[in-house]
Amino acid sequence: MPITPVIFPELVRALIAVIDANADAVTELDQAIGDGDHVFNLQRGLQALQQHADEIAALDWPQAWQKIGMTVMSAVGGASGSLYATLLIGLAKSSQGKSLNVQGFSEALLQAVEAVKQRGKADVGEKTMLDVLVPVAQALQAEAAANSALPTILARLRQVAAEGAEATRDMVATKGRASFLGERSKGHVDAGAKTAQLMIAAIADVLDSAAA
Amino acid sequence: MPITPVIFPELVRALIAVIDANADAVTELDQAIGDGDHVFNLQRGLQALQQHADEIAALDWPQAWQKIGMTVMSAVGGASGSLYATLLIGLAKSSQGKSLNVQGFSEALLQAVEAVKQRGKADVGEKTMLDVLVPVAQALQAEAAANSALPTILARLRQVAAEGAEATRDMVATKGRASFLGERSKGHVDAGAKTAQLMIAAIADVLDSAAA
Amino acid sequence: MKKFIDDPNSLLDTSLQGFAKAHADILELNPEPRFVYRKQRKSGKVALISGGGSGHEPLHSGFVGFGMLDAACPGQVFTSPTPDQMMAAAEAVDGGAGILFIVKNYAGDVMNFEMAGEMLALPNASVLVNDDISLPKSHSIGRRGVAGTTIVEKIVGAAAEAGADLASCKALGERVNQATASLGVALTSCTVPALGHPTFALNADEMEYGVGIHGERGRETVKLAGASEIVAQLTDHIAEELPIAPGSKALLHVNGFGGTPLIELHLVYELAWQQLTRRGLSIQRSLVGNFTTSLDMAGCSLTLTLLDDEMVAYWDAPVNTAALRWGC
Amino acid sequence: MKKFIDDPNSLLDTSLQGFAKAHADILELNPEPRFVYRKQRKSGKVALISGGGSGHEPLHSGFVGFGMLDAACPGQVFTSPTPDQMMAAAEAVDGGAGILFIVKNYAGDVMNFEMAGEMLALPNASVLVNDDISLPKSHSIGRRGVAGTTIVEKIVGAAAEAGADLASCKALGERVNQATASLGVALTSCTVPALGHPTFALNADEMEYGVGIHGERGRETVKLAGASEIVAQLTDHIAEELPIAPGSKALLHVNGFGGTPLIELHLVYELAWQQLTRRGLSIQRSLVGNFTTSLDMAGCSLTLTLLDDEMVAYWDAPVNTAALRWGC
Ligand SMILES: Nc1ncnc2c1ncn2[C@@H]1O[C@H](COP(=O)(O)OP(=O)(O)O)[C@@H](O)[C@H]1O
Ligand SMILES: Nc1ncnc2c1ncn2[C@@H]1O[C@H](COP(=O)(O)OP(=O)(O)O)[C@@H](O)[C@H]1O
Ligand SMILES: [Mg+2]
Ligand SMILES: [Mg+2]
Ligand SMILES: [Mg+2]
Ligand SMILES: [Mg+2]
Repeated sequence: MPITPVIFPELVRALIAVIDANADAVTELDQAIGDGDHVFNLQRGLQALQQHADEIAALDWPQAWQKIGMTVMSAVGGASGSLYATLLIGLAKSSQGKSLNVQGFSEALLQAVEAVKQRGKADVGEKTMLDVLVPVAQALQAEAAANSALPTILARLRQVAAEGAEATRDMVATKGRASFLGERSKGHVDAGAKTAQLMIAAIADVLDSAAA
Repeated sequence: MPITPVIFPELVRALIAVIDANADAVTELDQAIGDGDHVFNLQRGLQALQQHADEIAALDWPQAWQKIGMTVMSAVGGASGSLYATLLIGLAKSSQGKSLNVQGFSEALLQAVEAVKQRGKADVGEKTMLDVLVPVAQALQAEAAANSALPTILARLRQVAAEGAEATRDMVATKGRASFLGERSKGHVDAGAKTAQLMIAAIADVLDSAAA
Repeated sequence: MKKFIDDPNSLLDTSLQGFAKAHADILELNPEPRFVYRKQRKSGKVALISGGGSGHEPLHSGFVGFGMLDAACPGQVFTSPTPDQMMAAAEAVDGGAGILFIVKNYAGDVMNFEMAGEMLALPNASVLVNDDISLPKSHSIGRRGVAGTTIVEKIVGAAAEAGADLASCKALGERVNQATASLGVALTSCTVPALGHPTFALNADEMEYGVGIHGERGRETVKLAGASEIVAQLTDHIAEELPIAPGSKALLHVNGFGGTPLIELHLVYELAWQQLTRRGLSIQRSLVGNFTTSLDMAGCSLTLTLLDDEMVAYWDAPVNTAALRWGC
Repeated sequence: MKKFIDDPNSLLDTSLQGFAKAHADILELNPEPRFVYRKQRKSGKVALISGGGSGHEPLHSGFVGFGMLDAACPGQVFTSPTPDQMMAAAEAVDGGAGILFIVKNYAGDVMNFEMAGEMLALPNASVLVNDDISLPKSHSIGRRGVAGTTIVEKIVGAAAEAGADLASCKALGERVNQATASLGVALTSCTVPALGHPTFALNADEMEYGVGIHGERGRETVKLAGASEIVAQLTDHIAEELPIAPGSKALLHVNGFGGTPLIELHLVYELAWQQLTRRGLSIQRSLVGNFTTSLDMAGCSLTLTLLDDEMVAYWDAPVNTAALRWGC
């Protein structure tokens, strides 16, 4: 049974729930080495998405991603706003005309993550959300190539995301606000990596139950 | 042996010492119900007097008081600056042509205190330095009339001053900054009354030893 | 104490030197006795002089210049200046048409300006500003002068510039003062440099309602409330004081005490505008910012001036000072 | 949290409404998407647009008006605005000669302005301001834009008003940016309204040296020092960055972060003036006050711009904005 944007309202609810539940912890991270607004930025974006959720549920994936991306772009602001907008608008572009099975989606995602790298002039190892997004996209591609079952794939993505977020702890930030602190940025998980991980896990949970 | 302005440098040293020694306690009082600058105001005035002390020592009393008053007027500022300037310039005026025995001085002082009342549009019972100055001037007059010996007079003035200052504790201020607090001004001794008392006691000490 | 300072005793003089350098096009500093005075003077003009304790900047030295004050006499922090400053300033800026002292109603200021006026050999008068309504009109020493001072100084400054004589300037100043009411709240006290710690402590959920501008306690300590509630109370109290009729024209001044950001002051302005407009008032002019400060105190005051046409014209007239400038 | 606020979510919009009312003679507010724009526009003129997170007021909305910005796009507190704001602002103020975005170098600002520039159907360019020398030139994402932004916006604003084309405006902006170096210290952090408590804590005897404008920690935490010592360090570091020759002309800008009183800022100005003059610099223009703030943060920065004659002329040119006004 293919997953369509009909699932979007449920996804947004799950994302809102996971960000709200972890708000204080994430804010503490962004305050320690950033400016403390990351959670509010995401919450603003997710609220905006919730307002458009039904409308989005009626679209096909490329159209849905475009609409999600534009909504995020206009609601979030900050570094994470432009990066997630780039990711989602990138997905709209790269999924155009592709058959959206796991294989097709994983290719589209890799391209979209590539767009994020370019927008942020960043790559893995710089203590950003890319330390989660890049390994997750790569793992998805590997699992798709291996034709793994959905639950296996999702379990793997959860794990890779968690490892990616945790790996940022000992990194010295070279991108984003935390880079201003140089060596002082060490010892804290990156807020954007953490929320990327939380959202990926939440999405995986929704897809798990949808498939079950 | 008549007391001449030759004693002035010693008086100023004693005043500086007593204000410095009580600076924190008085500042606390002026902070509680005023604005906390009273000690600094007096210190500025006393420093200025110290600079002119030798010059003043060479004058006669009316000239000395005029010079002291003008120096205080230009150095202190605030309510206490204009009031002490008025007192001292008042003394210069009211002592003119008087023979400055205890009797003559007590009359001059009463007139000068009258000028302070007019300048401040205030009287005893309003929780100000007048609650010390007025009873002290009155006590001096009474002792002068009774022909008391100097040590007796000075002891009486010390006592009256201490009572006057202490009496301000339970008053509601109706003049000066403390009046803005209305009932909230109760429970604290007035800073200006306290310093008036301290300075009178210090002057009495100097005169006691001078006479001894 | 978290301040940029070397020594509390030299703070004022060094700061005034910097101020005079930064605004050398419009004013000069006389270091001893201390006063700041207008560079371009005009003979035949009433000379306006104000002054008061320092720590309220830009008041008053920031208002020296064309169309406003001729001189300002800064005292030590929160301490009124001395008569010799006022007299020397008067002699320096006298234009032959008399001196008008604009004095905030505090015992120290009043008495020191009074002594200066008595000793000065030039014709002089004074306007007493007492716009703070936190105290009853019947208060034993009268109400305090606070942020309304800026309005009085601007309007009378324009009148003097336009050639009004001493009596008219005094009468106009008193009329503006009569038409002006201010009320403020403090969220924190402030730290006087010579003391090095806040004048009083407030709990995190408290504020002082009805404060003056010296970091002292106000009329009462109350629970901290939301901005709308605070502004509703302030505007209610102000509206009780002034004869507001539907269609009355007014100037609304939101004054920050120094530690409150502009984003909040503009929020307060919007809320006050809504409250007052609802009462039928027409807000014709506005001034939002830090003008009459209390060092680093967080808080703000509302000032409302009921305007007549003459006041509007003088408010709009050109002014060129460090802190207020328009029309030239 | 000691703030005048009802709800952190409505703070920005209500505040902007008040700001627009208080300055209705020079600007208008477009509520959705949020931008503030000049009332009197001029066709054939390059349109200057800036923006950034809120909490730095008066930057940037206080610089909208004749001779400076055509529009400002305020983001949430300390959060960059979004591309739709910039695009809508551009369309509103386009004069047919192209759009110049003035962007402070922060990842969020840069990327959001970049997206707007890519999507915008109008010719556009941008100037990146990176005057903060607390980070090495080689820093991985480059230096931050701080208080020097005001200088860039004023000078380029005057050039655009005088008819300079898009390429010249961009080149001039980059030249001013090159000639500008800033460095700041924070004595306290600040409290972001949505958070309700200070971003970081500093001991009573500590300060942050080399800070940005978001209440975050700086290059290093050091012992609090006297003003002279702090200013000497700041001017030393700035002098290492700029090619100061004896007789070089400069503009000295002392910028307060919001919580530091003017009396201290003028003290800092005097001390910096003395330090820099001793190095043979000729301080020709100055700006002292709270222009690029961090909410209620106590602290200040020094900004030095080496001036050429063209820059001086543009700096002196008339400007009529909420926060800077002269010559008109
Ligand atoms: N150049 C970049 N590339 C990738 N991710 C970045 C980049 N800059 C910042 N980020 C991510 O964005 C997060 C911060 O987002 P947010 O707090 O919403 O914005 P801002 O940094 O503008 O306040 C960081 O924790 C980091 O993960
Ligand atoms: N009208 C007045 N008459 C008499 N004494 C007064 C009057 N006003 C104030 N004082 C005295 O002055 C003292 C305050 O002096 P000071 O702190 O130096 O000046 P300021 O009140 O201007 O800060 C008060 O404690 C009180 O004793
Ligand atoms: Mg952030
Ligand atoms: Mg006092
Ligand atoms: Mg005082
Ligand atoms: Mg941010």
